[in-house]
Amino acid sequence: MSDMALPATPNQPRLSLAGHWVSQILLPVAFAAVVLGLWEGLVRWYQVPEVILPPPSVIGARIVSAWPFLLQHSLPTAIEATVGFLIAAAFGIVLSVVLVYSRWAYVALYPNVVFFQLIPKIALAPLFIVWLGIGSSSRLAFSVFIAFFPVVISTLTGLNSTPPDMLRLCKALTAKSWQVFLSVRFPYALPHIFSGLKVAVTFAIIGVIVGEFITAQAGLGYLVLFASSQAETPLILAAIAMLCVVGLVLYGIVAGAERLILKRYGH
Amino acid sequence: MSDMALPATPNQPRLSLAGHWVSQILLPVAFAAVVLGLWEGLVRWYQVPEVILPPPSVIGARIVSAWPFLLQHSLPTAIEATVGFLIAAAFGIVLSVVLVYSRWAYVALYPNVVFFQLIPKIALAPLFIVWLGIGSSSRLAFSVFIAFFPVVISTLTGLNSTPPDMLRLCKALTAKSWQVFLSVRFPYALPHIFSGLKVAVTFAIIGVIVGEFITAQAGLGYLVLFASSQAETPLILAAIAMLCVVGLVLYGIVAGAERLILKRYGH
Amino acid sequence: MISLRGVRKTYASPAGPVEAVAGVSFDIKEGEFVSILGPSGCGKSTLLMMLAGLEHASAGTIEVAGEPLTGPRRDAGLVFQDATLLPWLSARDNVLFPIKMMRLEREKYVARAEELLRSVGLGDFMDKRPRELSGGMRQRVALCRSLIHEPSIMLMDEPFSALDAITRDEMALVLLDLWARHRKTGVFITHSIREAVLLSDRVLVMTRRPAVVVADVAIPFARPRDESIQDTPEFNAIVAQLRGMIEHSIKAAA
Amino acid sequence: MISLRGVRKTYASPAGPVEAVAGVSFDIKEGEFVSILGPSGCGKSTLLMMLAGLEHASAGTIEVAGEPLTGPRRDAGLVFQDATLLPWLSARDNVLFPIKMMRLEREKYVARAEELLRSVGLGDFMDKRPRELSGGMRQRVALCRSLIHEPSIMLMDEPFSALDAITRDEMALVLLDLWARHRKTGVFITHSIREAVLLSDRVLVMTRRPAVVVADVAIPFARPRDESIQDTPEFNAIVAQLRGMIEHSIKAAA
Amino acid sequence: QTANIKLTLPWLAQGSTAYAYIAKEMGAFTRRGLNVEVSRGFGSVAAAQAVAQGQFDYAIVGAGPVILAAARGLPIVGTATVNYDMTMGIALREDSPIRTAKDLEGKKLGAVPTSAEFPFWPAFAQRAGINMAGITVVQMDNRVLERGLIDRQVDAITAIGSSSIPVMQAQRAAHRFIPYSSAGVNFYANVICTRPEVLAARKSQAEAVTEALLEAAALQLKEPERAIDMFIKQVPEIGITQGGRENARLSQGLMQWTMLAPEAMDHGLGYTDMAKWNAMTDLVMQYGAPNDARRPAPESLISNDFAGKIKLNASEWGTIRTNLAPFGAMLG
Ligand SMILES: Nc1ncnc2c1ncn2[C@@H]1O[C@H](COP(=O)(O)OP(=O)(O)OP(=O)(O)O)[C@@H](O)[C@H]1O
Ligand SMILES: Nc1ncnc2c1ncn2[C@@H]1O[C@H](COP(=O)(O)OP(=O)(O)OP(=O)(O)O)[C@@H](O)[C@H]1O
Ligand SMILES: [Mg+2]
Ligand SMILES: [Mg+2]
Repeated sequence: MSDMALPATPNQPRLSLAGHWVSQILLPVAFAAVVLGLWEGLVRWYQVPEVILPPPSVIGARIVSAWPFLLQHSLPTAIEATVGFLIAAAFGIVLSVVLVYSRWAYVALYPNVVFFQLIPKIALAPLFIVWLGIGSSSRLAFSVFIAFFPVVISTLTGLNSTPPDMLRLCKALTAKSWQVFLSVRFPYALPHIFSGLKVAVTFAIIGVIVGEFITAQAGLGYLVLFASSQAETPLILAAIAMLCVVGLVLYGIVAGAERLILKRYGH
Repeated sequence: MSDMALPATPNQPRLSLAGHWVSQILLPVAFAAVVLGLWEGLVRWYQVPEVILPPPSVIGARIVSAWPFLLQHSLPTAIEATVGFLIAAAFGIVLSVVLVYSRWAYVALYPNVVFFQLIPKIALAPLFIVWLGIGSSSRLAFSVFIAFFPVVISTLTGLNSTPPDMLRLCKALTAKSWQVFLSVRFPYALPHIFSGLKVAVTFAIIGVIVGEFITAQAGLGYLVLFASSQAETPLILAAIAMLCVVGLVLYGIVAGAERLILKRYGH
Repeated sequence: MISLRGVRKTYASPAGPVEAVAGVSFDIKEGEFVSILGPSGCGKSTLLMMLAGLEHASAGTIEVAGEPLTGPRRDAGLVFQDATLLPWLSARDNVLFPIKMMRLEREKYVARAEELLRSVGLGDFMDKRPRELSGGMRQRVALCRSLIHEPSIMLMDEPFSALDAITRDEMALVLLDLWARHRKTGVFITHSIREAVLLSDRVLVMTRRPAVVVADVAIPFARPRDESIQDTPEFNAIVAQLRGMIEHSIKAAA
Repeated sequence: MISLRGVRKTYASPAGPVEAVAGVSFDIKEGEFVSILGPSGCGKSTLLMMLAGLEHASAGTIEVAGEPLTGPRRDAGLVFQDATLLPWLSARDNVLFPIKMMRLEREKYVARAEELLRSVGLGDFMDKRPRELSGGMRQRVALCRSLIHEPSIMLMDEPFSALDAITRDEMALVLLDLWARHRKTGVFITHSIREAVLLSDRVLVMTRRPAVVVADVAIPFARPRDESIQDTPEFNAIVAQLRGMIEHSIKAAA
Repeated sequence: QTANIKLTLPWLAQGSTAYAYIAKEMGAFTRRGLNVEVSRGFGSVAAAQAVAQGQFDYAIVGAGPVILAAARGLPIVGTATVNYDMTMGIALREDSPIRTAKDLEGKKLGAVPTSAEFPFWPAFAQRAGINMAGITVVQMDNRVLERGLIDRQVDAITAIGSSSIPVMQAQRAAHRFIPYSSAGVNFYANVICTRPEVLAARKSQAEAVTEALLEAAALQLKEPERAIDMFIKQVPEIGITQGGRENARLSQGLMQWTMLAPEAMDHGLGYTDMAKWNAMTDLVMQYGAPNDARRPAPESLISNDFAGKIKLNASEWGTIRTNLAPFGAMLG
């Protein structure tokens, strides 16, 4: 272990010490490259069959050769995940607002929300198909179902984190409930809401993929399943790589929106 | 909307106002009871077939009649989830410690950890079976794989949240690295570590169940799938209910340990 | 004129009722600046909230100009320990925040807001966000905000406690100056005896919880005042007298 | 005796180098209590860290008893603004924490720890955890902790800034008393002019960043001192003089 | 005007059910004024349920699930049988020491519980005289079933031959197959079905759908290579996977091998032998159905009203038999 260093700010240890962006971007990329290189080398050396684990170069070649196809199947996945995320976000935020403004609803519902947050919801996926059929509605519903709870929990935390003195001030000024909500509570909650939304977007994708495994005729989850049925591991991994890209793009959009909005709202 | 109320502490809105534990326990339970009652009533009124959605009473009866059976299948799931969780926790904490004490490892690895945290790892589940076979080792590995990342991320946050002045004091006292770690950094990190562990335990269960969906000879995931093959929806729901119980028990154990240890460590 | 007669406040808490204020009676005259001194947790903030109409007294009456106070008073300006500015609004918009909340016409108040900011030395900072301002500057913005809707009374709950000692001294002078211009009735809660003496016409001393008023000391210095009075023997004599009273009341309670 | 000669400190930051301390030279004699006053962010903490051997000077030398300082000094006792106690240890164990970290034998120091705690009025609180103590009590524990290993120098970085005014005044007296008993060399950073004057043999005044020392004022009051000196004209005269110097240096820099 | 119709398959698009897509490609539906949307399925049992619940108008599923669904009281009815053997059986590695069904005793057997052959494993075991007590059944997902066999994680798997054999071939893993039919456990595959109310209300539409599918099945029999091309046009992902075309060809051939049955050869495509159906019902009632199930009368479940219109002549059947011989060999 190196000597104990003293971080400048508690939450960003020694990144500042590590110096420039070069090392902050180059080093992790280099590390990933080394891992891929090892993978390539070991697979080739031990002649691991392609069905078990193809080397990265084969996966790369498969991505290139199947590119238009991968792109075409990314679209439904991305769209459903986005719609699922948006619905979950809207519902989650609305429910939180209701809970924050209605004490009885809060006491009655909040523990149930936490309960659902804790249970392994993924086991319910097959039932969504039974209930809602095999169309995109069941995938959407499932994706909303699992993305919803993190939004509620973090929005509630956010809406409850307005400084009490600020609320006192508003009350003294005889502000209306909706004014306080729009001008104070909601903007104050934004950082929490966004941290919930970032979790929700990754959950929404997981929901869609699990749904696609079960029902879809298109989409990356379907492609993974289809390639599995043909035992075509390089295509499975190409589709999964694409899935990671879709996931990161959607996450990036939410994180970007967060940056913009939090800049505007000056936190 | 009720009138704007002023919470006493920002994060526990009006629970204090809502008064006694009676309302805090009774109300949510009553709400859940009302939902179940509605479910029962509607299903009976519209004569929804049992394969689609059995009423809670039928599920309850199924739980009773299949009790020894459910219990027997809960065991492997609970054991694998526990072992997976423990391995993920151990690995996660050890990796975090390495990252905190080695600046290069940190810069090289941390972004990759975050990347893995964001991607939909669930799509990789079948490959674990291909790689590690159909035994419990592949389910365990998958469960460790998805439970691992939240532990790393929150342990890192925790280990980096020691007050800098405390570290300065230790440095001035010429304390050894390991002393600082054991007496200061680690105990300070405990609240964060536990919040990571609580996420990890729910993820570990999800991992085992997804693994059981793919291959198993026992376990609640197996039971869900088996019941699906018989279109025995009451048994599916009974198994899922059992799954929730297992999930809550394991979560409760971690939360209980947290309570005990954080009491000891006075946060 | 504000009159408190036998005002009590008991909070319900999980551990049973907490008596925060136990029978307080005093008057505040129009245009008078009154400071309240007292140990931590003795009920000072509670008293201020009752004066603002934000908490109801459990017993006793509070009358403003002969009328009993029943709900929030719109004609009060509040200042808290943390400036509680909205981080996403400019200094100007923060000052205008009460106008928005009271649904008044913004245009009529913009000039006044800017005038107020200039008077506290923030003429060049009107478009800055709170995080671009120092702690003292933020608290100046909060002072301006409390005055924007021309309240008849300013209620200040330890407004300078979070500031460092030097800034705190500066802020006392800023407040002295603001008060000299606007002459609102003022109620000022503080832990600092010197600050209380420098600013006030009268200083009330409260005991530990449940609070009662144990001393009501008139401060005889002429207005306008400036910092120099702090170095006079009279000033230090009053400070010493008040310190004695506080220590006595703490010991008596223990 | 500690000698600083032309001490500078420049930090590397993403936005380029930040010069925190720009050429400081002064001496501190054995057993002397020196306060350092200066505006926020001027480099006071940096200077203290250099005195503790926790930061290296970018230029210039720091010598302790004629030896250049090269690494952390084990014979320094540190006190910070927040008490930085370990929340899970009792007051006694917190005081003994340095013993543990220095790998010394605990048994030899338990009696001393209890003695120290009693001397600051915490005889009945030795088994309490920090959260069961008030802010002032916590800071007393931190003071005891800084003395447990019999350091030759106490380095205090605004130890009372986070406390309310009344507690703060109390704490100054506690420190005065502790110092009278132990007579360590002391370096005390504060924003409060009165506190500095009450406690110190000498007060150094620093400018805005990059910091240089612009005044070095001896405080002539005899020891042992008590609070009563605060009400003397001499005391207030020195306070007024220092305030003038600080205001002057701030204006000169602006 | 054209009617919009939703049709579901039992599983992913495969050569064995390719005629649904081929019917689209050759215009057999549009010619009859039908606009059919073909969906992949997610298991026979689920597909039968989905059609009974009205999520689809028509489905192609095995006879077993049709009877099971009916036994559970779900509204379902068949219009024609396209293929005559589910090709249920036990797949083995070629080098496996297991030669006969009896040799399975004491071994590890992989199975997908949601797949159609799984419920009838006990029936096969009983009729083949296997003592099931010592056999470990490992539940597996479709995605890992064949892999598990090839990697020797299990000694044998219960499988649908037309699905599993192509997957093993694609991995160049030689196999052997013990069909359930060798012990007399035999189920019709690929029954075209719908709900009774649809059949009653839109009889001509049901007939048109059935005919279009059978027409495509006939083309598939006569021109297998062209049929694959047409299939890939409709389902491009078959073409994109490395072994996709070969997989489709194998799956198609294996399923067509089961059409060399007297029902189709003597009576025309789509014909159902009611006696065999009766026997299948018995099997389902004995092994597959839950306790509360009621035996559905064969006549209420299937008829030959729409079957037998498309016939091939003897020389055509001769050529087909020659072409399909290698597939027959694969099925043991
Ligand atoms: N909403 C509440 N419910 C229950 N008890 C309360 C509530 N608000 C305040 N108290 C209690 O009433 C007492 C007085 O509180 P208050 O805030 O008025 O004191 P204070 O004099 O302003 O203290 P400080 O100097 O620390 O600001 C305290 O013991 C506090 O815990
Ligand atoms: N590790 C560091 N890296 C870069 N800059 C630093 C670092 N530590 C301090 N600084 C900068 O050096 C300057 C002096 O900081 P320092 O903490 O010594 O000031 P200070 O006088 O103690 O201020 P305060 O009164 O607020 O405690 C500041 O501008 C600060 O931002
Ligand atoms: Mg208060
Ligand atoms: Mg400092």
